[in-house]
Amino acid sequence: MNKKDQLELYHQMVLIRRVEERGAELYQQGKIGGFMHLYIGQEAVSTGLIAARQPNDRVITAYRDHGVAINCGIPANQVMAELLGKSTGTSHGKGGSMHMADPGKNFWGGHAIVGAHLPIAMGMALGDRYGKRDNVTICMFGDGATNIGFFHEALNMAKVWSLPVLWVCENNIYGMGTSVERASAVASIADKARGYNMPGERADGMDVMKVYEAAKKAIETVRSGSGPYLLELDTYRFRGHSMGDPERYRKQEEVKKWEESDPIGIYRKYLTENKVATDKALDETDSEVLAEVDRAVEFAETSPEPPLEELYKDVYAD
Amino acid sequence: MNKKDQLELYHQMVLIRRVEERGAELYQQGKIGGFMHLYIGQEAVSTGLIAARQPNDRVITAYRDHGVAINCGIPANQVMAELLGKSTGTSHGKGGSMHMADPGKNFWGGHAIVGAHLPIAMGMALGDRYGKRDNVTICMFGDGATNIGFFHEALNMAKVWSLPVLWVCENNIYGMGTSVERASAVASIADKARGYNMPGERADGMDVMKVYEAAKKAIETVRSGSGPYLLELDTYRFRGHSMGDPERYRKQEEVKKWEESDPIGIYRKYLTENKVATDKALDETDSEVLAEVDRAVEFAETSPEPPLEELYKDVYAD
Amino acid sequence: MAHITMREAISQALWEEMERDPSVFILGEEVGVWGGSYAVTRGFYDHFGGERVRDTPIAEAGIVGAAIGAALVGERPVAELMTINFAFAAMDHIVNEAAKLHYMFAGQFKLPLVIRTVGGGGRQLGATHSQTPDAIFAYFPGLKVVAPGTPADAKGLLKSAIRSNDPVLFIEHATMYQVRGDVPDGEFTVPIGQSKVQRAGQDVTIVTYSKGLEISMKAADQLAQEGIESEVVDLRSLRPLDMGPVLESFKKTNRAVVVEEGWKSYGVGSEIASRIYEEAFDYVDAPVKRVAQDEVPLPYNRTLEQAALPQVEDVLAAVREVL
Amino acid sequence: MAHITMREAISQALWEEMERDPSVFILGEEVGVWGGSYAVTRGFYDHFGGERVRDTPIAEAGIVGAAIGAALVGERPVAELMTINFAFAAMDHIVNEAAKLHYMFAGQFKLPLVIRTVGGGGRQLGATHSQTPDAIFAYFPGLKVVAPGTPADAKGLLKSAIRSNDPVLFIEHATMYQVRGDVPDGEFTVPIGQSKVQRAGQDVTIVTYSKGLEISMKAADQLAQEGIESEVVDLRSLRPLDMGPVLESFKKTNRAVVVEEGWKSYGVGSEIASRIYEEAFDYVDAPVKRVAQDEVPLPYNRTLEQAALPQVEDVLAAVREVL
Ligand SMILES: Cc1ncc(C[n+]2csc(CCOP(=O)(O)OP(=O)(O)O)c2C)c(N)n1
Ligand SMILES: Cc1ncc(C[n+]2csc(CCOP(=O)(O)OP(=O)(O)O)c2C)c(N)n1
Ligand SMILES: [Mg+2]
Ligand SMILES: [Mg+2]
Repeated sequence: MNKKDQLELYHQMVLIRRVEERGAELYQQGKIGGFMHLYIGQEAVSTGLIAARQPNDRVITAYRDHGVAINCGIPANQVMAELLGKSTGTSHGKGGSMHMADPGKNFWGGHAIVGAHLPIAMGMALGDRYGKRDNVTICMFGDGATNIGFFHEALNMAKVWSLPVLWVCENNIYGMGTSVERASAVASIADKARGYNMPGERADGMDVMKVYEAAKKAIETVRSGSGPYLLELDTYRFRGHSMGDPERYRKQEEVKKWEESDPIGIYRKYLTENKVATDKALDETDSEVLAEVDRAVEFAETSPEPPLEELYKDVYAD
Repeated sequence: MNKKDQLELYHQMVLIRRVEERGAELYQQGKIGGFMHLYIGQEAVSTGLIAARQPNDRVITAYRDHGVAINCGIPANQVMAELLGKSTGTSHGKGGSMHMADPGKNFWGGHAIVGAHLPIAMGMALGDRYGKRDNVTICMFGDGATNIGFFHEALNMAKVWSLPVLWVCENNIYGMGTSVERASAVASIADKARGYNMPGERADGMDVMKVYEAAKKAIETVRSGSGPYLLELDTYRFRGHSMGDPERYRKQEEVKKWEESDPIGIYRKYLTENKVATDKALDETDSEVLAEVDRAVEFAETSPEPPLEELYKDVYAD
Repeated sequence: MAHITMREAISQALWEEMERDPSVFILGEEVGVWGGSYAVTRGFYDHFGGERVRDTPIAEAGIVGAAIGAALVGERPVAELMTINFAFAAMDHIVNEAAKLHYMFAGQFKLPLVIRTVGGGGRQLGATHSQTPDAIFAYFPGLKVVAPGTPADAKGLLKSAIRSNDPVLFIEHATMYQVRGDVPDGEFTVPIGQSKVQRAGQDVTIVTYSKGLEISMKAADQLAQEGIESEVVDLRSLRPLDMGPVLESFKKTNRAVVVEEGWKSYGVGSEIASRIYEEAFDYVDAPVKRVAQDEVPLPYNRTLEQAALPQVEDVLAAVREVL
Repeated sequence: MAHITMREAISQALWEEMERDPSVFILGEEVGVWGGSYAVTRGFYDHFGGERVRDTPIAEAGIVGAAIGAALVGERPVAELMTINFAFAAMDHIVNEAAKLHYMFAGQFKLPLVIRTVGGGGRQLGATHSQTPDAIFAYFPGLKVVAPGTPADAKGLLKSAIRSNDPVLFIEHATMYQVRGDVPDGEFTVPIGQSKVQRAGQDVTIVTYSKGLEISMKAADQLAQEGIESEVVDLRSLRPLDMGPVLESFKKTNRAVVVEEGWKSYGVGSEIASRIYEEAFDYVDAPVKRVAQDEVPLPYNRTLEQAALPQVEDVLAAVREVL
């Protein structure tokens, strides 16, 4: 990856972090409602993953979708506007935090029913194969989602039909407050690939470059026509499951320990050590991002509420 | 196993065969309605399996349940009466072919929604463990049932909670008309156990003694407290999926080939070769069974229809 | 115009749409090699091949999810759920995904998909396999629910469903595949969301759909012999629900009976009756009667099952009550 | 008698039943260590331990299936489905298994299980997380569906549900956990299947339940200031449905408004209205009005969401219309 692209990844990661930090504040101020699941701590996963896709590759994920939206190229303005429920948001304020999307950027949402988007992702790959399009569908989901039946049906069918899907599990150790070992029969999600006779790989999800490499390999393997592939990325969310999580299920020491491998810190170190950028240059990016986020908040706050007609619009396409 | 018990197994297998042959005739005559799935060809599976259980072990299966009902000790009379929808049937004529049961004999049905009884079996084991009862739940299902989400949720939870369940897959190669290789990502169902980190064994389901041995080992392993266990038994149904199956999906040669390993023929050979019984003795059993089936049909035909009150009975327990 | 069965009419619609539009494909359990468990797609696999007539594993959520995904990327899948009883295993994908994605993302996603399924009792299949829960699917905005009562409507409505850009649940009835009727050859569509008067009359309005139509028409014939002329209105679509022809008829007859095969409480009859009172209150001369299934799980025994299902006699009795 | 919240009342019922009967245990997502996503089981895990307050994987069909199985072998499981929107992922087990096993096997199986879940909109959770589909569950014979509107009823009905030998779907409302009311201490049960007059009046009958009760009581207060006395009848159970108090009230007021949070078509109001006409036709002075949710998937935006949900003003308007 060239320097420019590497710096762009840094920009994206910091942007995700700051957008969500501001989002958290706005939530506390009551300007954002509903459920909001922060991606803070997991930025390297979608950033490295999506950097490895071709523009025609489709991305679909769960409700923890702000980062994915930004990595797919949705402007912070639209993300922030959707969080505030404004008509300028990705979903005109009708979707909210959990339901951002932009098919034009090949980002297919933002889905809030755990695991339900896996069969849909499988179907997207089936449709593309049927329509003779040679793109790959990248489906992201959490560790907890691998225990629901939807996961099983989707992975089995994807393999039986040898569909071009990359299954990406973000293993952040918990499904809400239930740890992987308390919810899953196998400790490593990648091992579940065995039951579907598909490759199952595991990589460090806190190091964006490692994610990128693992994703590149996986995506190209899938594109080559060898069928579906399961990639597990080890990561951790620094914040609660969603806003207002009492966090009784984990110790602060554990959080502290993981915060030492902050994906932004790791990447920044990588960039400076490899002379891709100076601290000064990265500091500049940081402040540019702050300004970008200020503009996004400004944009969102001043954007109009959706008109009442919007309530009755788009129930049906015809 | 002593001679007496071995002969009893022969008796059960022949009884299942003849009960179903007569059932098929009565179906043609319009005396039996709905769906009827014959077990003919698979008799060795439930016969050997259930012979290996303790009386307090629970058995639950799918709609292909006549054989299982008989092996669990339900008299041919009641089975035939249920097929004819009579008040003397196991379910007073309200369940029919697919819904026979007798909790008193630890036979928990007869379930017609593919795979739906797997989570229920898991729950029975959970309940027994919770109630400090040391029995094992034996859950039978077909190869096709392993592709539905229910299978995944049940096996995962059974392992996470280390429940005493023996999962028994009757692999008769087809789910209706769809072969295992066209429906399952893995060729051997036993391999699916890997995704749940549970033992997965495979045995010959046409040889009742082999089934018995495999089942004994499996049931005792489960009883020993080591958690769930998946046992795959290779078998074949000689008849269609249910009455009136056009059978476009398989060649008659394939059926012929399998008929050469008729479980009753194999067992009869075993019994005579090992001097457990003479052909003459077995012929006597055969004719006793014919008489038993005649009595069952007589019983069923002369039994009363359920009264109209039965229609409104048992919607609720209180 | 050919006189064909409901099964032939449905097959014809599928076949013609697949010939017309290459983005249309079928997927479901036993739709291919087997030819469809109700033989609706017999011959399709040989003609269109396995990619367009795709046999699936037994995984209802997977099937509907696959259809949703394929529709999102521009194809026009027609998923078959062997029976509506198995649709419960795909409930989330039908009511939470298919019915909501277009709205929730402000119209960015289109879901041109059809879920063909088969409902109904009367075949001694027992409680889990004999349901007619059409009303509970019609409950969800975002989903279109269609249930034809004649071969012509089956063909015309299925073609419209396949061409629609919205998710459509197309409910056939297990005991009506042999029903015959005149069906226009080739291009012929019936718009979704339009009720239709299937028999004209001025004494009483019978509102019904699907299997209920068969029963109602028989009842109407018998009543005619007694000089009672029933107007039979076939809803055809449960969502969108077209009350126009129902109200028009009711304002003429001032009496109505609603006939459905499903359970009475929280059913179609409840909705129709409520609307009639709301929208034609001044025309009401007698309470609207609901003819429906007894509220018990359907038993296997034929006599009991038939006793629980609505029969022609029940319609006759209801009509006599409202007159 | 203590003045406590709905949340406390529900916790109290669970706690007391678990202390009373060792066969009662809880299972569900986040019911243990987390303390319940709506904090209803906070403190239970420490007191009763992980075997009696069992955290599960995210697998709704597995959870309900587990409860059915445990009930079959004699225990009394109380399964929690985090929200009713996720019940669709367990639909088959709720309506095809739990609701039918007792009947289909002629009473050989008993299913003493409770499925506690949480419904309702108004929290900006978006279309898939804000539904009130109570009516579609009430559609199924064999299942009991309860949805309390006061803390006292919540406690009394939950205790009855846990002691019942039938499967009970117990629906709480996400925005009512803070509602306070007087609740008898200790042993106190409310029979399932009995509607109750929550406010006496003679001018109009407001039939409602759950969240609708809150709205209706507020409306009744305002109407009282204008001298209009509303009688508010709380259904409390949707199946079995007790029309007695509704009809009694209606025969006195001759006017009714049904208030529910769910969608209007094929909803609870349709059933209640139809029954009123069927069973009290001669007492009808005006069409029964249905106040319910606009028929759109609920949007995230607060203003739009509130516009779609039934409000006190809607009840006031409906009452004025029927008077
Ligand atoms: C079918 C379903 N069940 C339960 C929930 C509630 N829920 C939302 S997120 C979540 C945890 C998911 O954990 P995981 O898949 O690991 O994703 P993460 O939140 O860790 O990113 C649960 C239980 C839901 N949304 N859908
Ligand atoms: C959820 C569900 N989907 C579809 C069906 C229809 N169906 C009944 S049996 C069957 C095939 C099952 O095959 P398998 O599990 O291998 O059992 P076998 O019939 O071979 O014994 C199907 C698809 C059903 N009963 N339930
Ligand atoms: Mg997680
Ligand atoms: Mg099979």
